[in-house]
Amino acid sequence: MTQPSIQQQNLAVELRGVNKWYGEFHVLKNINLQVGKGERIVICGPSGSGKSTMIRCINRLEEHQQGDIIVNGTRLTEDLKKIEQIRRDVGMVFQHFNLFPHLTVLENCVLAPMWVKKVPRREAEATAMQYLERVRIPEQAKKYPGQLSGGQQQRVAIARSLCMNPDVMLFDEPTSALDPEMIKEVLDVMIELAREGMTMLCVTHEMGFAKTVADRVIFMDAGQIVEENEPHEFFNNPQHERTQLFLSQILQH
Amino acid sequence: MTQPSIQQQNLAVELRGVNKWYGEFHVLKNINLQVGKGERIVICGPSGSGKSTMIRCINRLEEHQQGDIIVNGTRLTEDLKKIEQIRRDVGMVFQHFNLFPHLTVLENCVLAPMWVKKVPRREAEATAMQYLERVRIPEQAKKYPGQLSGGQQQRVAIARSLCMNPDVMLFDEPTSALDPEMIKEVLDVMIELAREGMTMLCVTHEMGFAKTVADRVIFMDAGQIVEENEPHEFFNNPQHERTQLFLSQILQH
Amino acid sequence: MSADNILAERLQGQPVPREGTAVPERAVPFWNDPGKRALLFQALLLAMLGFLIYSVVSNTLDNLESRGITTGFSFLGDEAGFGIPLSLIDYTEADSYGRTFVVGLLNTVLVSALGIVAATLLGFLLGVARLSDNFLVAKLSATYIEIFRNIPLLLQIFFWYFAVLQALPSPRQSLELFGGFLNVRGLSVPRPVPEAGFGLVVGALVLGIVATLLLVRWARRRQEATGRIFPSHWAGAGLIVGLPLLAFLVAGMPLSLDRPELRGFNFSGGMTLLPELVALWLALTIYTAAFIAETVRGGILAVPGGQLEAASALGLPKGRTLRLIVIPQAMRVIIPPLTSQYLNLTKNSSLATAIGYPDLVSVFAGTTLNQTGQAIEVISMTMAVYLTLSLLTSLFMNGYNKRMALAER
Amino acid sequence: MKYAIEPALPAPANTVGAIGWMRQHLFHGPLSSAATLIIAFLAIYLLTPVVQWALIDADWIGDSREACSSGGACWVFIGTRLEQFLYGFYPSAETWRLDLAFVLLIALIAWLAVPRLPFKGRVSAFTLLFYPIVAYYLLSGGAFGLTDVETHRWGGFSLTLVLAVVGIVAALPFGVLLALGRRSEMPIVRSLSVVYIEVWRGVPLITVLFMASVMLPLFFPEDMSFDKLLRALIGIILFQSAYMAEVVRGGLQAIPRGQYEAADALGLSYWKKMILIILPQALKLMIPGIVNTFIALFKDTSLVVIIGLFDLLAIVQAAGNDPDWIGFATEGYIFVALMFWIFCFGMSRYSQHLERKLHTGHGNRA
Amino acid sequence: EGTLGSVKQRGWLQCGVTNGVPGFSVPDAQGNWQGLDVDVCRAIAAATLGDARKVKYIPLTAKERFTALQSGEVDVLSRVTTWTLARDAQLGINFAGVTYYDGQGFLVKKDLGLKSVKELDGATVCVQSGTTTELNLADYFRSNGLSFTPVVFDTNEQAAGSFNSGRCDAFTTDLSQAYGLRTRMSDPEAVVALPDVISKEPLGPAVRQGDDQWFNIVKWSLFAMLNAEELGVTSANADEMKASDNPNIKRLLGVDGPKGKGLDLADDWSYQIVKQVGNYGEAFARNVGMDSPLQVERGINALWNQGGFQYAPPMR
Ligand SMILES: Nc1ncnc2c1ncn2[C@@H]1O[C@H](COP(=O)(O)OP(=O)(O)OP(=O)(O)O)[C@@H](O)[C@H]1O
Ligand SMILES: Nc1ncnc2c1ncn2[C@@H]1O[C@H](COP(=O)(O)OP(=O)(O)OP(=O)(O)O)[C@@H](O)[C@H]1O
Ligand SMILES: [Mg+2]
Ligand SMILES: [Mg+2]
Repeated sequence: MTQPSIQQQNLAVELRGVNKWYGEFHVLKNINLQVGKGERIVICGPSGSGKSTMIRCINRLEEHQQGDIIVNGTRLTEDLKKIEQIRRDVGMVFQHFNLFPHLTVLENCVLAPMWVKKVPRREAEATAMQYLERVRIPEQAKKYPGQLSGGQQQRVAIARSLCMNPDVMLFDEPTSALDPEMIKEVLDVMIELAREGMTMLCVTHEMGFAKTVADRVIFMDAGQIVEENEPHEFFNNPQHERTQLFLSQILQH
Repeated sequence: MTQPSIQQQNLAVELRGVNKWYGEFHVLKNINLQVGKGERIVICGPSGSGKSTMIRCINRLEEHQQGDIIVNGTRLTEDLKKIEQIRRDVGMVFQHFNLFPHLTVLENCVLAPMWVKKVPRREAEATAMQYLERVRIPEQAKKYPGQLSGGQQQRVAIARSLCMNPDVMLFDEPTSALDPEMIKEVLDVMIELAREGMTMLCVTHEMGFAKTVADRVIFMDAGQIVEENEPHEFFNNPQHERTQLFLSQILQH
Repeated sequence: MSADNILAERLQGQPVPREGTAVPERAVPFWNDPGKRALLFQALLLAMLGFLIYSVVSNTLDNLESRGITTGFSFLGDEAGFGIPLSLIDYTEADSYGRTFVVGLLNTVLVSALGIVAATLLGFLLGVARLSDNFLVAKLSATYIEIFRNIPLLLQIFFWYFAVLQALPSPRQSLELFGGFLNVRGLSVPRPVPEAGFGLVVGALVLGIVATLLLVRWARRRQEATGRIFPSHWAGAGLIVGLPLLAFLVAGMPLSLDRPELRGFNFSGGMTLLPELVALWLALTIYTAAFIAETVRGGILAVPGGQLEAASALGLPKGRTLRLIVIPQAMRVIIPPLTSQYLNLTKNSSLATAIGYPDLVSVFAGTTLNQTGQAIEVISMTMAVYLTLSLLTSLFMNGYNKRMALAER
Repeated sequence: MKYAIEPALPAPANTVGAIGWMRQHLFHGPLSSAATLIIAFLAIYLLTPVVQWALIDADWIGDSREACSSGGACWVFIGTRLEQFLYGFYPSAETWRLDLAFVLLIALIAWLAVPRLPFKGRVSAFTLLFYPIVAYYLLSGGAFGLTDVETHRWGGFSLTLVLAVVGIVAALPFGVLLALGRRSEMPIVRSLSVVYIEVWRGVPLITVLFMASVMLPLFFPEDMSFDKLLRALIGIILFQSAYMAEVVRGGLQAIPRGQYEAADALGLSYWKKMILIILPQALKLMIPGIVNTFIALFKDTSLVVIIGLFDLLAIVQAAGNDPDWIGFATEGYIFVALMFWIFCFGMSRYSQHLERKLHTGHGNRA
Repeated sequence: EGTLGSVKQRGWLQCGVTNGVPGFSVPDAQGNWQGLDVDVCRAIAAATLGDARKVKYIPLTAKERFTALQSGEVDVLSRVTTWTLARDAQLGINFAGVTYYDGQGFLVKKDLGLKSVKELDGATVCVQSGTTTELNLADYFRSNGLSFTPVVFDTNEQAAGSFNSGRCDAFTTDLSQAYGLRTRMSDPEAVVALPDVISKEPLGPAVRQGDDQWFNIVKWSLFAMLNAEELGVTSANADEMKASDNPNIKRLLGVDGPKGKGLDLADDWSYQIVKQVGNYGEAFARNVGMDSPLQVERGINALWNQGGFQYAPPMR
């Protein structure tokens, strides 16, 4: 297994011996992962393998019980201040978008900057419009999420995260709730983001995306990282039986 | 149109000039159909064409207003005794399974034999277990329907019908509410049933199934039988424009 | 790492660590630690609550003290000195306040029980009627429901009592019906008085019930064994009614009727149904039945149409479909809201005080409270009764729901 | 090859149209036919005398009982007392204040109920925060040059409305806190909320009113005294907040978990998350529930007659005791019933309409 | 300080009255309160604030009245309340005198032809709950070996109304109220009062225990009205009478004598009572007596020197 050598001070996210249980169920088993600044990581694996759980631990939507998670040099502890700090630095995009339906697209985007970062509204709106343009839907700013298609909603969700100017972006199966024709719109935006050098951890089964932008692909099973490799190697020359099996299933369709 | 010649006395189901209206809406228009004992008929057609309505008339879940429906030589009339008789002879499997959620799988299967046919429980249970084995879920007998997957539920529904020892089985889109991997389980059971010589009328869009087992395929549109043919001819050489159009759509995916 | 290794490792999930997180390198300030913050907040809350309770209690004690009001429950032993028109146990003016509590409580139970039975019957009837195919039946039921549940219960009680029942004739001009007398003082009917030999009838009734239970069991066993179905309800009904009737005749009809007679001002003898009770009962029944009807309708509608179709397709006749498929499923949905309707009815029976039916609130929280001035004790006891009732009900409901929950994946 | 779509034939005559409808809805089998006939007969038999009494033979015009001589209903009684029924003993020169407060309330609610109108947030904030203050000064006066009208002069339908509206509006914030408490992860907060809610929901309103009227004064220092109406309102609010809490809880539960998580992921704190994200959405879902509790409370306000406040029911009943008008209690009760019914039925229809709308429209394209 | 202090500070008197008992306290169609009990409130206001109109009337049900007084919601309870030992001793209140000597009586329908309460054996009796009436009723029937069925109502109107509709054979309450309620019956002529009076019901204003100054004020406001009647001073002649030579009248009108000092009131406090409210006789006649629809005879409520019980200590 090749471990890209990254200098300690350049790490965006580091997981050291992370273990997590749901009740008695051991869901994350001794996870070690280092993500350098500007790295793009794709995480894949069968359903229930703990992919979501892992990335949700990174911005503390889930609590882990053992091990250390260090984001931008800050270690995640009980400390609310630190958690807030980390959540400000880490953006997250969900499978089901989770836009706020009672707010317009623009309001969705300026909410966190205004209330968390205390940016004046005018400034927050300017930033928001800038990001909405980047995801190519500035004309939808005044609409409500319910009036947009799934692909548009997911792009708004990405813009909303970007408005907080995060250092790291987490994506949890951002395209899996979308119809095929919408997947492309979202992937295009993500690829662009990747090209601009954003640090990204992305749970996805879109292998095309992985091949195009990922620096590393991580394969998880039963709560462990089974294999970790750069994409070309990963797809063409998987090391583990389990990976081979998984890839054979996934590449079928 | 080729009409296979079937001897009168060997007919399992016969519809003669059946007409039905929902209020002002003419939903079945002069339907004539003869199904011989042991014949397997697949019915297809666009949504709203009256397929469900037609097979639901056969066991009097719907009332028709004109024409005759004759099942096993008994003509359907208002007579409750005759309706009960026919319902005993005709089993039906629904799109949404319609299992009784408050009863276990086994209880679902023995209910009708015990209360309609007055079979002793032990005997009814023995028969039920036999059919549950045939649909390959004997181990689920003590569970409740809610604890089973869709495919398992549909197989229970088939077993439940079989427990009444019907002469004819009606299927109304039995697989259309199932996930792809479950469809196969159910179709396998149905194919086996067909092989054993059960008379079947099946509304389905599973063309693979039609090709494998059907003796005849019937195509309906706007409340009429448009075309009726043996499967090979039907798929490779549809006669009517409407049928061609329909097949072109259906075979696309 | 080989694939086998991974597999082996995967099979053994480790146990949950006992002590949780490793010791943090720097202590988190407590106001930033959600756990400690929660503790602090709750401690503050408790302190505030404690202070509130303390100040209420001390104010109350001060107030009572300065007004010279005695506290404690000793007043329950004092003589009440007022009459109560309806009592299920012996009661005279010379009995204690404690006994007025029991009398009131029993009267509450009486009107609630009567109301629950009648409202259930009427409510089920209306609920089913609202789903009838017959347009008039359905609309009649809908009209009933919409009218009666949108008018305050108190108004309905007043209406029945002051506008309807008080318009009845005086005792001298009583309407006579079926050996009973209806007048503004209520309905007086003959009271059956058992004579020697009546025990036989009671015995026959018990026998009939026991025999029915056995019969039902036997019928079930026989059906399971041979498949033959025995009409055990009809037979059971026959046994329960027939046996006592037979015994009654055989024993030479050992029952006399104590007929009400107009003597002095009122009817004496017989049984009299107080108009206050009737008005309250009517109003509670009519009002609650409207709500029960909606509950029942909801329960029946909650059984998907597919269930009926499946039963029909299996050849089950209508009656059996109802008994084996519809009722068991509908009841699961109906019973929880139904119990809360029962609870509401019981609580609503406290409106008795408005028309002088001697229920708990009227007798105990009304007259007794006034005569003794022991507001705190009396109101607390009254509230405790209703509270206990509702706790028991929700306990029952939780148990029921747990038992009845449909198994799901 | 083309196939011909057969023309749709008209349905057999006896299955459609008026005859078909009657066959299906009135005479579907012998049992149904019998029911139809019996009900039709009873309706005619019972309704005729009622209509005769209430409408045809009724007296409508006049100003004393002499006008009621025809043997039908005496609506003159209602007519001459209408002002009292609506305003209680409120000085007649000042009743415009009640009208104004009421019209203002209706206007605000209408604004909120009509989907098209803008500024929903600001209008609802005004309704919940400032309207009560405006209404308070309008009703009780004592400032801005309005004469002081003591609460014991309030009565009739306006008092009914005051009790119900204040009861609901004031109970809402408590209900929200209690509901949040009940869903809290802090065990003490949770159990206190549960106890509070279950206790109030377990006792009849009447004992709560008794408590408010006879026990409440004992709980406060001797020199503190409350107006009787205020005490009744305190009782109603304590009671109602428990019911409100359950409505709010239902609304909160209907908000998908993703909304909480998205708010967390953006770094919003608990209260910001609740106030900016969760409650605005939940409130919308709660409206039918709030309307339903409002209906229940609206009906229940009639109980204040038992502690001696003159709401609509009480004042009509008292008027029926007037020697000039003895014997017209039935008309009075019918009038009260009609007033309550119109309001309750209207509101319940509205809440059903909302429920349907939420049911179908939730999460869809607006 | 004390009740007087708070009344003065507030600028009005809070007086607990009934929800409406004709002749004693009843709001007219404009919501203005009238009645004998109301006049007591007005007298106290005239004495303490110099203006009989400065009263806020708080209508109370029988149930609420004592708590309302105890909790300070009202300064004085002037609400047809019977003076009993238990109330004086256990409820933390003091009665300040008797405004009306009442007794509990019975109303029955004339056509029954009854002559005495003793003939009511087995009768149904309508009564208001939570009053001494209810207890007296039970006591009286029990001690006379009679049986009866009580039907208990929240208010006297309901009890009277139910009696009127025939729910009961008899209606019992204090006679003063019985007369008032009788006027509201569908046929007042068909209803008679039985001659028996089964209890003593001295009705009077009550105050909280422990404020002796206030107790005195209420007591002497009432006495001032009685003394005025005894001395022939009325609201009409009060000003002329100031010039009277009678030392008693001089003291009554505050020209001479102890004046208001001991009570911490203005010197003309009793003059104000007489001037603005009138003397006891005037109040009686206006509210319950011959000038009113109730037409109650003075009877035992006449002054002591005219064969009644009303007697006030001298003002000196
Ligand atoms: N709140 C929870 N309580 C208990 N078990 C949980 C909980 N959330 C998830 N799990 C379990 O933890 C395991 C890992 O879940 P996770 O959602 O991380 O999987 P995943 O790899 O993201 O799968 P998918 O591809 O289906 O999203 C699963 O077995 C799941 O059942
Ligand atoms: N109860 C009913 N009342 C009125 N119209 C009905 C009723 N049930 C079905 N229809 C109409 O009758 C037509 C035929 O319905 P049917 O369910 O038989 O179609 P189908 O061929 O089974 O369609 P699908 O493939 O969608 O199941 C449709 O247009 C439908 O809208
Ligand atoms: Mg996942
Ligand atoms: Mg269909």
